[in-house]
Amino acid sequence: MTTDITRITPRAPRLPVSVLLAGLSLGFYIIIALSTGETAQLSPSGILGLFQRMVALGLVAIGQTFVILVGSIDLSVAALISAVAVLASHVMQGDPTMMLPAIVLCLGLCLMVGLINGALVAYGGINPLIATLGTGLVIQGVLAASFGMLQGAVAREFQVLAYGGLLGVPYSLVLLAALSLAAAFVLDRTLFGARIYAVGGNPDGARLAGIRTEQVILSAHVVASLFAGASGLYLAARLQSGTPWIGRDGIYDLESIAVTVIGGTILAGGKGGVAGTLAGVLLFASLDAGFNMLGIDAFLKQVLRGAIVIAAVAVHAVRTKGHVA
Amino acid sequence: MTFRTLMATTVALTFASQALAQDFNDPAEFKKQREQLAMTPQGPEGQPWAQHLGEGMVDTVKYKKDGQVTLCFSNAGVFNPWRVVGLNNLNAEADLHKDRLKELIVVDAEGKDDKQISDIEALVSGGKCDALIVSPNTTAALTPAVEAACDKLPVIVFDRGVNTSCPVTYIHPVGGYGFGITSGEFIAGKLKKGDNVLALRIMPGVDVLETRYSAAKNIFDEAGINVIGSEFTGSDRAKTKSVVEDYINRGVKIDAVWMDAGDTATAALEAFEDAGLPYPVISGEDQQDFLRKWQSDKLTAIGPSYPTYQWRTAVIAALDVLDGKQVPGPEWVLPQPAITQDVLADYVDERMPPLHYSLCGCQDLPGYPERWGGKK
Amino acid sequence: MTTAPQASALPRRPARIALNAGLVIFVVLYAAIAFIQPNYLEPGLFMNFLRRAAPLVILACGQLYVILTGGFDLSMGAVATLVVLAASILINGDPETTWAVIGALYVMGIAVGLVNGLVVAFLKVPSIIATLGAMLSVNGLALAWSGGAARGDLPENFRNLGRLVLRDVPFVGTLPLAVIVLLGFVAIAWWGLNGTVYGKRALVVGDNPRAAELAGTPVAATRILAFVVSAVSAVTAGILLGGFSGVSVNAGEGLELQAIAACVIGGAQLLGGRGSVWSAVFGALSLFALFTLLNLLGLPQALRDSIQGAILIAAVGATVWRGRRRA
Amino acid sequence: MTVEPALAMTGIRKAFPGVRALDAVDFECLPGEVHAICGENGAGKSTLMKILGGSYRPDAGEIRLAGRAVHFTHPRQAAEAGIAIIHQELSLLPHRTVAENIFMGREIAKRGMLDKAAMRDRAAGLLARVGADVDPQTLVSSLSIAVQQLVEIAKALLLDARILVMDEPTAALDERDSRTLLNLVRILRGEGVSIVYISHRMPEVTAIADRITVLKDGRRIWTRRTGEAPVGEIVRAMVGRDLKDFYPAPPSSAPGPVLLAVEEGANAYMRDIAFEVRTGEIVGVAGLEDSGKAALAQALVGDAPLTSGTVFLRGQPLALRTPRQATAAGIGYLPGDRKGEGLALRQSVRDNALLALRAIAGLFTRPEHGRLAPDAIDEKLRAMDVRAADFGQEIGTLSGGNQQKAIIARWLAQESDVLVFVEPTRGIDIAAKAAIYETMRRFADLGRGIVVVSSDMPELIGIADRIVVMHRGRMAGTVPRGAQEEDVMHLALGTSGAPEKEESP
Repeated sequence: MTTDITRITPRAPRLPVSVLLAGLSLGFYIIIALSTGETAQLSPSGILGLFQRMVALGLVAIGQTFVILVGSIDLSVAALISAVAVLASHVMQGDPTMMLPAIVLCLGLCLMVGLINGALVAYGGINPLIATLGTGLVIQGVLAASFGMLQGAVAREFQVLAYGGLLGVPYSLVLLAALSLAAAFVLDRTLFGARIYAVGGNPDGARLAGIRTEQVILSAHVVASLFAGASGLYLAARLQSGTPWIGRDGIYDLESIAVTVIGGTILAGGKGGVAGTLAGVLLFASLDAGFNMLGIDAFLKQVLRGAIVIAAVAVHAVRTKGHVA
Repeated sequence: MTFRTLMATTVALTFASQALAQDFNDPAEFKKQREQLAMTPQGPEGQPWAQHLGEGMVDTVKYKKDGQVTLCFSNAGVFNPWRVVGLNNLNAEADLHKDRLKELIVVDAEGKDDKQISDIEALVSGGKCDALIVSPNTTAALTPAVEAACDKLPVIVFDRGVNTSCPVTYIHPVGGYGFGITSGEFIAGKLKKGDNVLALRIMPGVDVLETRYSAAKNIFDEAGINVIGSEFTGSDRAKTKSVVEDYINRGVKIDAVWMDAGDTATAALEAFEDAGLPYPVISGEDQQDFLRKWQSDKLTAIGPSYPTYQWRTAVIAALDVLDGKQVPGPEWVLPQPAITQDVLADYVDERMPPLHYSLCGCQDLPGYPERWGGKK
Repeated sequence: MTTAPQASALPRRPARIALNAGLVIFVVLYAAIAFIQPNYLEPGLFMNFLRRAAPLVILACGQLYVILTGGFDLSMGAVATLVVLAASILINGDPETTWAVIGALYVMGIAVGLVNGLVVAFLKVPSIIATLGAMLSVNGLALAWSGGAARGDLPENFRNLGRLVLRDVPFVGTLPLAVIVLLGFVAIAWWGLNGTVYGKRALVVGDNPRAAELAGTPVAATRILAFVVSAVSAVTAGILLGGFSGVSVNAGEGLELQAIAACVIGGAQLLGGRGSVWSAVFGALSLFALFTLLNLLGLPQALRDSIQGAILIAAVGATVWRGRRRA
Repeated sequence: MTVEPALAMTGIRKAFPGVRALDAVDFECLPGEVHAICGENGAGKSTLMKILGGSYRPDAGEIRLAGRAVHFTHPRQAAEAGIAIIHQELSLLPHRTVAENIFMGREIAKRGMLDKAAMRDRAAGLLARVGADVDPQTLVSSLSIAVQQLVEIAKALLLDARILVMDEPTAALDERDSRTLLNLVRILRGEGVSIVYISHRMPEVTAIADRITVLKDGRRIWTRRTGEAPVGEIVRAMVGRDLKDFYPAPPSSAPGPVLLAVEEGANAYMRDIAFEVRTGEIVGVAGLEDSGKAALAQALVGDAPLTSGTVFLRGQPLALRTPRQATAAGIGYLPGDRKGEGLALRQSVRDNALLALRAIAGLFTRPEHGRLAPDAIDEKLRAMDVRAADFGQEIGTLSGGNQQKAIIARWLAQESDVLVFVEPTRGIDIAAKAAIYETMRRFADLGRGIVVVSSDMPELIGIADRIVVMHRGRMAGTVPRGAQEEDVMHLALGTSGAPEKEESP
């Protein structure tokens, strides 16, 4: 909303937010580990453990990045994660032959939720906060009501996703890395990515440029839901069986938004990317691990985390010209 | 659109559902716990946290370790008052063993399974721990992490179990059926056939709570007592009170209130007070506020418990294991007493905060009562 | 639109439409309640309904101030929790201290509101993030202070604010003290928006902060004040909640989203520029009537969430649809 | 006619609820022709172009491109058919690069994969063609408005559009940049592109157009060759009457004492500012896009305050750090970007007019009493001749001219002594323009001081008693009433022969 016509902007080359944030997070982690004498946490397995803390939130947050970039938001991811985890464990019932059908069914559910969210936002014109809060509540309710009939556990073989690894690197990290790279590639190098930035940056302009903005918004919502689904599947593998509360207890909705914004993606859309988001996720993981090493009491931890969320966003938001609400 | 959402989701979720529901109504387990309630515990008199039911013991010589040791505790979280009291018990018990204990490392998973798994992995790979105590957030989820930890060091699990026998021992009181049996039988004994009972529960789908309800429900059904409603309160006092008010407003006579946890029992009773009705028969738990109200308003009540002293037992067990002593196992079943009219006066302690759990077994621990938020 | 004079011939009164939307939904829902259980038409039960809805209505009024200026306040539930816990710890059963402590609670609330406002106005952190951070921090603070469980007791005089019911009152029969507090708060909230220039400033700030600023409006102060009012409403609601049912660590859980939903159902527009006190009041009453109705219908608890979600979407969808038809 | 028109629209009708926006309008454009459309706001120009661009569907009528009938349901189809529209409001992505903007919606891609190198190269070529000296990798947010406009045109050229619609392309441009743009239009015409040119600036229209079509109230009045359409005729057709005295008569008396003065003013955008406005005086401020003329306006209203120097109001030093202080001191601002900075579009006409009064009033002032009463403000609105069915209706539904008048009423109500206008008539039709000039004059004659910052040179020359010309952040000189455009341009371009000591501000 800045329109000072004569603005002359001197642009000093700055480190990207993502690099800075990732550096700070790792620095924090290393300093805490050294100062508390927990040097074992700096061993490869300690560091892998740190990264492992990123997987669940990281997957959701990548999807959240897509919707925020396109100028929308998704509050239904937490409920969807629970739904997917429950559905996966229910369909598998420990039977490895049901792995594929379960995955397909889960992703089908995500596809449907994404389409509904996207349709409500893009075609229904409903404020995305309300639309996705609503669908989230619907999913949560149906899930809790039918959970009695939806017990089950994933197949042992499926848990390899969360516990197995290749040359010491967990598959889950490989998955996160691969999906991150894929997401970054999509945003940076593909037509779809370019359209997302266009629609988020200037919806009217994008429409006039011939972009079918509704389709792009819809697709972004589908991507977000699918990533939430990936996170749900990962959690199902890690937790063996899903409960209707894992998404809510993990606060994946608000936390995924927080890390995305911390990573420099602006809520208005059109600016940001996956790298920043992952750096934000790394910050949260480092805080978790660091606070553990420091033995900070759970409640105080929450106080600090709240303050850090604000501070981390303030660092780049404070330069914003104009108004923010 | 939204109607379709709902329908579609329901359909998708129930699709392929062969209704293989997890069974919270296991007659064998019900029977076993009923027997355990009647057993005489073994072990030191007057110290229920050190007692056990049944015979089994496990040998722990291979874990013996001399000198000062470090205990690590992966806590599911402190998201309710029960766990707050319990954590205080655990810390206080650790303080009793300063000569043997170098350090007690506590990490809190904030109620997140995923975080607790990472926490356990980090504790194990950190290499500082001589023994690991785990209070799992959920049973199935923590199983692989606990299994992995068992390979490296002795593990003691309490409260919720894990689906593996690898821990040295699993400490728990009699259990959910026991809780439901105690409270259900008391209410059934006070009511006539055809009387109404309102069941107030915290949330659905949680194993330790579902079993309490199923046990009580069985007993009510047997006794011909109507369960006029089973409502979830989310441990929220305002919601509890509102739910009860709604039932009162419907004009149905409520003869008894059964609760699967007592933390909002006084809120439920207030609804009767505000409506100018006599108190119903009620089953609560061992919280101070409930006990005080029971005492002052002469309620017909019972306080079954899921004792918090098991948090003490975890530390005792861990140190015994590192001493190479035999410990009860593979399950260490603690007695699960209930507070009845006869013993009520022994448990009321005006110094303690309202949601203090009286069966904490903590009166003799260092720092009592301030450590538990009580007044001197 | 190219032809302004003709188009302008259509009268447009968005404020009145908003009022009607909330009121109509409420009347319909309450009628449904009364149909299922006719004694809800008695003054006593209606008063009881109002008493229980009071915290949500008050929160919605506070939230509305922030919504008008274009923001959100996610911290109000945490503030309510803090209030309940702090009251029990500070008063600790001593009725003498009640009023002094209530004063202190308002000071605490105002401090939280100020911090929220300052962070949004000067650090330029979007309010959804700023108040999310505040929510975490305040909740953590409340729990850390109380040790994670209720401590201390609330004396009778504090409890009365949410619990006492005056009997034998002319016309209405019974009159809960909480309803008097509710009416007082709504009156003040109405006065703030309609009896001072603040309301119009808030609307303009929500609509176009830049234009407001260039015309001399103190934009930052308007924003900050909105967060303060919101926090004050949270304190008031917290006091009533504590009074109604006593101390608990989850007294305020989830109330922030309910308050936002209430405003939206009542016709206030998210991101600012549109809405009135009546959107908040009737939106909140509608939402609460919905909860009550679902309770009476005896639906599985869990499905009530679903229906709430569906209604939320439908309410906003209806507004959008109406807007499109007009355009 | 022997040549097949590149574009032929016949019998186009379009109605909105309660409004007949277009009534059987015919329009055509030959290859290599610049065809201007003139008309007041609300005449139907934008609707016609939105139909051409595929944003609206016509109720009746036919569109033929080079003889082939087309039906568009989405802007994309129009674009694919070779129609490019450069909109009045820029549709760029500030956080993306120039290349990414040029290719927005038509990225070069193979199976969904972008070919960034190819896009960079082509972007560079297009930028060179429109005469913009920028790296395709630059972020758009760092470009000036003028360059952004060129990027918009490059976007249009990308399509190899056969029909190019330019809607007020020079609205945000200063004289120099406008000339560059007009040259570009001529080049494109030479390449056989059909150009539909919409502008309120008559000199521009007559200079560039081959033919002119006038629309009024949704109907076509006439289409003529430019040579057969003198400006007076065009204006009469647009307005429906003669507009002889387009600019008000100069004041009869000399200006009074100094009202507002700046001494040694400087900030990041300008320096050495010595500026004054007297009572009864209209001071114009001219300059190129980045000359600091807008910064001067922003400084006068406290939006981008001076970092050094002093401001005096009636001889008293004045703290002027925020717009609020300016409002309180009686300095009113009418920003050039009305929608972005001037109006709260979802509030009523009345609320917008009351904005300043309410902003300055004490917090506990009762609204709807005294000066804040609806009657009081309605009177001011009527005095300004704001046309609305009901002052309670949303201001977003009014025309630009009425919106601008409502903003003037805002400052009238606040009893401001100094009014700072920026681009006061941008996007406002001719009749409303005249009314606004008239108001400015009347205000000045009532003893107020007016500052007008504008890129519209004839406007400044017509209305101002004195024009201050800015160049590179300094005041390059002042020209009196009656000066020629050339005099101003020389100062603005720094070619007036006046010694210039420093290279850059």
